[in-house]
Amino acid sequence: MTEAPSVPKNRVGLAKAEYRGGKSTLCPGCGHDAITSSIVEAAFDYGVDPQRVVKLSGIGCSSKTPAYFLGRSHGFNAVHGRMPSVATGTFAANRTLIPIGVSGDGDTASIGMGQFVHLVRRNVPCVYLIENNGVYGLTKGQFSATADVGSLQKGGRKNELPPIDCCAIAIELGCGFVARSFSGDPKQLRPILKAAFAFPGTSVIDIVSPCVTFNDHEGSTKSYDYAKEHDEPLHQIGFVPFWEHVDVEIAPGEAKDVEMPDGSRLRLQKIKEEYDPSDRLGAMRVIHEARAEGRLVTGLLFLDPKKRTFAEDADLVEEPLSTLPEERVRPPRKVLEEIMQGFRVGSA
Amino acid sequence: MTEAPSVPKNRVGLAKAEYRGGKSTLCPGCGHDAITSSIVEAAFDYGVDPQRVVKLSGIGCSSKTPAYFLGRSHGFNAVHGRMPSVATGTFAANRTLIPIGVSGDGDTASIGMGQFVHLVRRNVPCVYLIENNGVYGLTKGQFSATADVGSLQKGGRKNELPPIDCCAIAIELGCGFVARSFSGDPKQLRPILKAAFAFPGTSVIDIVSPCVTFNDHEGSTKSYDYAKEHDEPLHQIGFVPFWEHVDVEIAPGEAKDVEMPDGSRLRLQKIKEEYDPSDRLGAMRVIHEARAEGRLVTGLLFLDPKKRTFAEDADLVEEPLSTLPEERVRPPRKVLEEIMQGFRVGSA
Amino acid sequence: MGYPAVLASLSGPGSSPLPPHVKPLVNDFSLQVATVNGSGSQTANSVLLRAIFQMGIPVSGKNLFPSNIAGLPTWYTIRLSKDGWIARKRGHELLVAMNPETAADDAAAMGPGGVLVWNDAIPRPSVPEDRIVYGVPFAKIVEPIVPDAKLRRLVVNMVYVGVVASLLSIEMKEVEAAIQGMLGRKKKALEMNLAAARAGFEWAAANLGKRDGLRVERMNKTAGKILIDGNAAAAIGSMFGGVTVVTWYPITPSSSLVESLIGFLEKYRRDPATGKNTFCVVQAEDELAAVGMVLGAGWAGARSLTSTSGPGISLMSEFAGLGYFAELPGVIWDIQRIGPSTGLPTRTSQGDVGKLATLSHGDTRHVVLFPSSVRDCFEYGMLALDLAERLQIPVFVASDLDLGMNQWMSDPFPYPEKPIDRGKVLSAEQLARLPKFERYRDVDGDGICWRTIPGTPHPAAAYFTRGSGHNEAAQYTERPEDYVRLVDRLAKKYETAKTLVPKPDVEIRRGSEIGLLAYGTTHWAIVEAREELRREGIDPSTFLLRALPFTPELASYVAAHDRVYVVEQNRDGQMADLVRLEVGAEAGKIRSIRHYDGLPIDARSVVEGVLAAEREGVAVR
Amino acid sequence: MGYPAVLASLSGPGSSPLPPHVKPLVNDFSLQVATVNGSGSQTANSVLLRAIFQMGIPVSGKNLFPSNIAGLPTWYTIRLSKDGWIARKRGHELLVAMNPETAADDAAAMGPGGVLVWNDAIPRPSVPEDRIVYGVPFAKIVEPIVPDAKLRRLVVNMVYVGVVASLLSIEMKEVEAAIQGMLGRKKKALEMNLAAARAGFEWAAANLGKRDGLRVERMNKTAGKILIDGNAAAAIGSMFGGVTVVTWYPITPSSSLVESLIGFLEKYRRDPATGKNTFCVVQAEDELAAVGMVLGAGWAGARSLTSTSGPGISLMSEFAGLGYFAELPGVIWDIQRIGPSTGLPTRTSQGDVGKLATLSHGDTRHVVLFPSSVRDCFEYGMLALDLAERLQIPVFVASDLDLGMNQWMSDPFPYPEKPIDRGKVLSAEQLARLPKFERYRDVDGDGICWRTIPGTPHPAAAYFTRGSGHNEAAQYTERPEDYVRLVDRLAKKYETAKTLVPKPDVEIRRGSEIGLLAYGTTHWAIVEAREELRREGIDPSTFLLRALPFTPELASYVAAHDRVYVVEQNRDGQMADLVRLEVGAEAGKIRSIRHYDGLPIDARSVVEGVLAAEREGVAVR
Ligand SMILES: Cc1ncc(C[n+]2csc(CCOP(=O)(O)OP(=O)(O)O)c2C)c(N)n1
Ligand SMILES: Cc1ncc(C[n+]2csc(CCOP(=O)(O)OP(=O)(O)O)c2C)c(N)n1
Ligand code: SF4
Ligand code: SF4
Ligand SMILES: [Mg+2]
Ligand SMILES: [Mg+2]
Repeated sequence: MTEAPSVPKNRVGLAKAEYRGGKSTLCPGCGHDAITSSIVEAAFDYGVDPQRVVKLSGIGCSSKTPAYFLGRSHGFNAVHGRMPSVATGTFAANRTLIPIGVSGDGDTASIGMGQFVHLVRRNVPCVYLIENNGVYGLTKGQFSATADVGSLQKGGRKNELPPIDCCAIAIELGCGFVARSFSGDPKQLRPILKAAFAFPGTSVIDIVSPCVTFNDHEGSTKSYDYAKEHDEPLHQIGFVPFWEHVDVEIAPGEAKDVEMPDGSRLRLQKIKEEYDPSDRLGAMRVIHEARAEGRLVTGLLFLDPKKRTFAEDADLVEEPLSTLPEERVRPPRKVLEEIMQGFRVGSA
Repeated sequence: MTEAPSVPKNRVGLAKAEYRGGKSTLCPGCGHDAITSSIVEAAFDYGVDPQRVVKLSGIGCSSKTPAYFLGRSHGFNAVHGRMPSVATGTFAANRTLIPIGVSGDGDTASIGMGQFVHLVRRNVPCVYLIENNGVYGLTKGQFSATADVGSLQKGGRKNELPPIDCCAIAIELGCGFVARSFSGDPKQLRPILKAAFAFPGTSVIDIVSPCVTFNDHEGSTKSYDYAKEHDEPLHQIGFVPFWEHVDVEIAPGEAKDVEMPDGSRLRLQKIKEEYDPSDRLGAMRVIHEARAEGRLVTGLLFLDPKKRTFAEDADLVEEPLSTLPEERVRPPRKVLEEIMQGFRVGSA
Repeated sequence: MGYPAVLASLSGPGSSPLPPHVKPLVNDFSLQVATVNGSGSQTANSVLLRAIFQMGIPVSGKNLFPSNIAGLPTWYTIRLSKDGWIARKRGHELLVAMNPETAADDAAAMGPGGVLVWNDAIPRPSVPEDRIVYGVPFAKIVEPIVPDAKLRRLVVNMVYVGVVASLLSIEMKEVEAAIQGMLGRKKKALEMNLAAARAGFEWAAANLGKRDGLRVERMNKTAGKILIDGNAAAAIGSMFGGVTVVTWYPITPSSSLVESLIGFLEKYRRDPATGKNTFCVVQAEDELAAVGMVLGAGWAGARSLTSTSGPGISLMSEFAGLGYFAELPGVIWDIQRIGPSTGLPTRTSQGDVGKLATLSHGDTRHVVLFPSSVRDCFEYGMLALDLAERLQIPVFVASDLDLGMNQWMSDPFPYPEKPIDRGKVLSAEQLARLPKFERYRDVDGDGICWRTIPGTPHPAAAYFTRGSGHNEAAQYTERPEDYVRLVDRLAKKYETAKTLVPKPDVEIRRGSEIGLLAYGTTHWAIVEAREELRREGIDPSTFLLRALPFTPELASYVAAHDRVYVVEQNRDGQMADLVRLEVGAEAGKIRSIRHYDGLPIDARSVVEGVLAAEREGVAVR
Repeated sequence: MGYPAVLASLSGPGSSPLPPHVKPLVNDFSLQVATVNGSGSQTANSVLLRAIFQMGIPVSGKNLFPSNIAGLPTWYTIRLSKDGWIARKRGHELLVAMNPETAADDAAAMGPGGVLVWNDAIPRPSVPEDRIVYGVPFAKIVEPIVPDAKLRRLVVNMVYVGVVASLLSIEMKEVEAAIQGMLGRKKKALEMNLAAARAGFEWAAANLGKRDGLRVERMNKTAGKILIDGNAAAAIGSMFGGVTVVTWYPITPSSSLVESLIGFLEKYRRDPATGKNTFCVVQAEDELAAVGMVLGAGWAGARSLTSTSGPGISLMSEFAGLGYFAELPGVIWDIQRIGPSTGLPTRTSQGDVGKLATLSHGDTRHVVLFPSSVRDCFEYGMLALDLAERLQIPVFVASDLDLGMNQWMSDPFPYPEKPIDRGKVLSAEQLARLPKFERYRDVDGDGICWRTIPGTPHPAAAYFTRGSGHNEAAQYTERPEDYVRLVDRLAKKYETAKTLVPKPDVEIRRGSEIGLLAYGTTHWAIVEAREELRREGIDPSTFLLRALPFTPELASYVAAHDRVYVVEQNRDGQMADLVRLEVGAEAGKIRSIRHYDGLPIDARSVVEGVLAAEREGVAVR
């Protein structure tokens, strides 16, 4: 196929179509599909190299979505709740890869809680998306562990258990990039995604993503209506990539620029009150208060761009381990002889 | 055996010896043994009925200890990291039981994180003890997920990963009783344990408990020396059981009484600053600051005595399900007929 | 209203004489409805199934659905069999084509004389001349009935019910009764659906000239019977088995077992005096937790169960070994789907049976029950709870998607005559009379020891349970001889289990060289295949295996035949292997017929398998 | 210093003539040291072992330790065998009794002529007259050497090394060389231990009148050889196999594999230019994560491995199925301990082999290697990584505690001659030349497809990996025929594996009716048993099985014998069952000899098992 000459290309020379994936088989209107679109847009805008992306997921409607974006990237639909370990292994094998992990609220907060916690603790570079609809979509609408107290199931049953807030958990664990957004607010979600691409550690993005089939009714706190009504953005977010010069002056107090390690900048424009995303406890307070009052606070909750990453902890060579040539991974003959000598005399 | 007539008995008519268990096979000096003693003392003082206690644990040196206390109670040494699910099932079977769960830092914060989180979320009544030595004792001293950044292993290796703070996680999850203590401070630990016996939901008690064999050296942050030097109690704790009248006046500002649901009172005496254990975010702040400064803050971190418990959520009958007679668990003939009729006409 | 009378008077589409290639088929064919997942065709299909069932004709309904919520193709097949065969039948004689994506393939699967009812809003699938094609303007028919376009999408399905009823002479009063039964409680939906069915019926009667040979005629073979799925049956059995603690983590095709159990428990197991629950259901965070809860509950005296499918079974492996070794009661239903891994989550299989037999590391042997019918599901719902407590072990029940989620005819389930069996539990009173209580002492010589339940008010009741080495007094030990004594006793207990598990159902044909052996849903294919084989001159015996461990009947059966065909639904012949091991030197007699494409096995596959092997065998011998 | 000269001149305790019940035994007996766990006897025992080894005598050392850190009994047994037998031998001829708790039992385990060296600080174990007893005042001997009482507790063990050396005529220069080898880098400890050994030697020479028949005499059977544990050997092999990603979760007896691997990697696999690691070790949060990381890494192109034991294997079940079905390379070492459940965590077993063969739900078949020697551990360390990539599957290596944690003699390992095999990986350049890349297309007809590694800089490189149904182009599918084609190809790949796994080591005795078959560490018991059986008039063939799937040699072997004894270390005869299934109609020939008390199997058990079965068999036939 020859392309129309007018198709715009991004900084790595690709057209937006090259960031698309297969046709979605989700329910029409599913929040997850909107997130898929935002990923396509953000990856195109940021100029992610799809050949370096790996798309990883667990099991669930949400976990199916990696098949629907970035068709030029390797994808891996693992087992339920265990994507974080696969992401860790993948990154260990090749530190030049850019893992995008897609998970659901069931996949992360129920079965996957242990692996999620430990991925965050290790700060494995990974854009970790939780497509949060408060239910298990694929198994037909049971409550997940992020369902709010008092939220009603489609059949009318009420959830009695408190929700697990993956953002709060991530912040508590020292995660360097924690955001919350809403699938229906691409204006907010896309810059957050671009910032996540620019972030070298684990970025956790919890995205309210309504399940139109099982959790979009009155009484649900994860419905489109509820999310729209209760959405309270912390700030307006703009993303200024490192290759674009911006000379616009910022009026003091109006906006704040945060520099990402790659030189890109996140511009946070105040909405009501000033919000400081570098204040861990402040973020916790905002989350707790919002939860108590039933507000959905969205935006960049916490950012520490300088966090030590997994690759540094592991003290890895720069090149991917996956393609090191034999002579770099098999020590020479004399090493074996030295080792054998140790076991001959008992000094090994 | 006839007992010496002078042996003191507690309110349920038992002598302290009846709260003891088998002989410990841990290393002499192990912190876990000191916790065992404190459990014996606290259970005796509080007058726990050993026939209603179930002792549950995972796998590890810590998880062995239920064999060393309360020999008159049923015990269950489960698989590694999965004690919380066993505790949940046990309590579901018999809500009149008093589960004491003993776990290690590896057992809870590494392999057990998922189940721990969900036990707390469900608020399953259970005294949950984490005997925290920062290492896997039983497998010979590897770092666990609670090891502090920069702490040194016996061989000299440095821990690079941030610790998981089980207390902070529990507080974030809405746990109603969260405390931290030190195995070497029975004066503090015992009243905390008694209060936990009086608490009707999940009580999480993280106890620094040095491993003399693998983690008691210089450079370790879980050694006796380190704990003693850095221990900062939030308050002096006294426990006044419900059956004891106390008329002592408290000078205002000096101490604070917190009433437990069973009528017992916890008396918290100020040490340096006033500490309010009902302030969730305040507790978080204290924990974060202490962690940043390398202080070991101990005491009752958070208490919400009125939290809804698992038994209420499950709307259980008062009696143990385990011993309901057949007529209460097998519906009568006419129920089956009614059900069959539904499937005959398709209305079921 | 007079309306039904009008309808009843219509005798279906005006019938013209049948062309030569069209054979008349009465009460002995399959019809398939091909729709799009999420289009709400489930109710319509059930109405069709029930209406035929209510006309006294043996039916079975099989739902073939994708692992998807909306948008992918789905099929529903109803088999009518005057002879009472209820296995899947390959192919179908009538197709209702609502899904453009699959219409061509689905139509191609019909032989000469096949009948295509085609939604004229989709491209007409091309079929050979000798198929009979009826185009139906579904959209036009439903429009006047349902003004709301959104609802129309759902109700349109009921139109094909009416069309098919008209074509096949299914009585409209039965269709209406079925709709009534299903939607009786939802007045608006009821009326709309009744209207849609009638509109379809009328339109067809008025516009389609009957040119095919398929017909439904009233019989008397379903009177008093019920139509039910295995998961609901298992739920009912479990409730009457006195289950008290239920844990689960949702997974297809097992979720509906617990979901219907919750429904029944909430209706029938609330304490009449207080309104409180005499049961506890916990939705666990995963299957590791679900099984941990079940075993914790069983240990503490509950009658406990969980239900899962393949991936969940793998996750339960570690706890399964603990349950075996520490002797903890609990029931685990495995509603099998096809693996490995996630596999095809909505397709049926018997691919876990070999794994369940010895699940977990180390030397383990488990008791596994194989329900083949909804009645079995009901019975084993009770029995599994009894066995778990009697034997003090985790008991597995290996059902499958076909049994669990499809509709099966059955006689109504009888009320249990035997009281609940709680096994060897010592009360405080009994303890008081005993000189000594040792948890793991085999006092009865059957490998099963007495236990106490936590909370028993006696100072000698306590003991310590562990997954590590322990002696009779439940104390920790690493002594080699203690270990051997313990695991040898567990082996003995497994022998005892042979006397407690359900016996096989054996039908011996005297003089036959050949025996068939099946378990679970495969049974229905072999009983039907037996009749077909008889026509081919082979008259095999049949053996319906009901449980592991094997009972002595197996060895006798194999001894009595020259060749035993183990028929099952997995690639590796997992049960054939277990049978081979059981019969030792006679293993050479065992042959394996395997069906593993995710569809329920059909009799034809068995017949072909046997015939091919027999031909080959004759050549070889 | 003159000191060694003095020592060398002492010829051991003044020897008196042997009483009649005392038989002289030279280089052919076992000695056991019974101490308390955590008392630091490990170094002393290793010194004894090495000193004898350095005198040219074939030895093997077996550590029997509790699942405890300090305080419970522990035993160390050294077998000297001039004939080179290295299996465990039942019983011991010399006992060093340091632990009062077990002294009586340990002493009772010795026959007439047995020698008891007894720490006179503990109660004297009573033994029959015909045992030889030497009391040793260890405390008194060590006191002047080590002023610090805390250290004394550790060093006292080296005193018994000296005493035993003196009694048995072990050369002090070899004892000293061994101490030097082990502690050479720790000057203070070295001196103290040397002094303690010498003090023990001198005291014994001066005070014990030699009255027993045990003696060590220099031979020439160990020159150039090494003494090493299997876990270290596996670690070395893995390093030379080019492992790049290692994950683990600590568990006895597997931890030392990864711990020694870390040591080697840090020493030899840091990039010379940058000092950075050409490997990545991750201590996972549990085994579910460990295996997930391994498979993720294998998928992304790493040579990856993890090491675990029973409970970890159970937890890896779900991922094992994913690895099989989605075709992900990765190596999983299972250092087996005895289960079920936690079992006896520090005792050996072969109780997982039957489970590994088909680990996970659904139809799965795995490749499993069975190392029997430290040399195998080294070789399979490399081979397993090659096979995993060549076959694109998880490869299991089933070692055990006995092999993994005990000291075994071996020739030094040869440097690998074959280059690393990365299997069928397409590079960007190759992709550019291909018309089309389809991940799951079997272009070569061997069931193995070509893969690409994430990060490959070519737009056609990407594909989608999933544990659900997929077609050749790696697209999602639920079509029955796609599924069947996929799993049939996987079965074909398993056939291909038969051509790649290591062949068995077979020794046929012409004309013998009997064959022995073993795998892993059991091999050493059967080769020794063969000699004993020969003395009983039975001359069996032997078959050392090396891997699953079975290769054709197995069927030939069974065909060539009337009775094949599968000898193994588990209760249920797990391998015997696998063999039975493999040989089909000949299953009746298979007999099972099982040893499952947690101690390594000994030749005597095999001999007794065979003799008993043969006697019985004769009666039965
Ligand atoms: C081990 C295991 N248990 C259960 C399942 C069944 N299952 C598939 S998806 C899913 C939940 C998905 O929920 P979530 O992660 O919230 O995704 P959503 O479908 O809501 O996007 C479950 C329980 C499974 N595939 N594997
Ligand atoms: C599934 C599984 N993996 C690993 C082990 C090995 N193991 C036994 S105890 C233990 C760690 C114990 O650490 P912790 O909980 O901190 O207890 P401690 O011994 O320090 O008191 C491990 C990894 C096991 N028993 N089961
Ligand atoms: S079921 Fe819910 S989550 Fe799943 S695709 Fe449909 S709308 Fe989305
Ligand atoms: S190893 Fe450590 S944790 Fe274990 S018993 Fe010894 S001191 Fe305690
Ligand atoms: Mg969800
Ligand atoms: Mg620990």
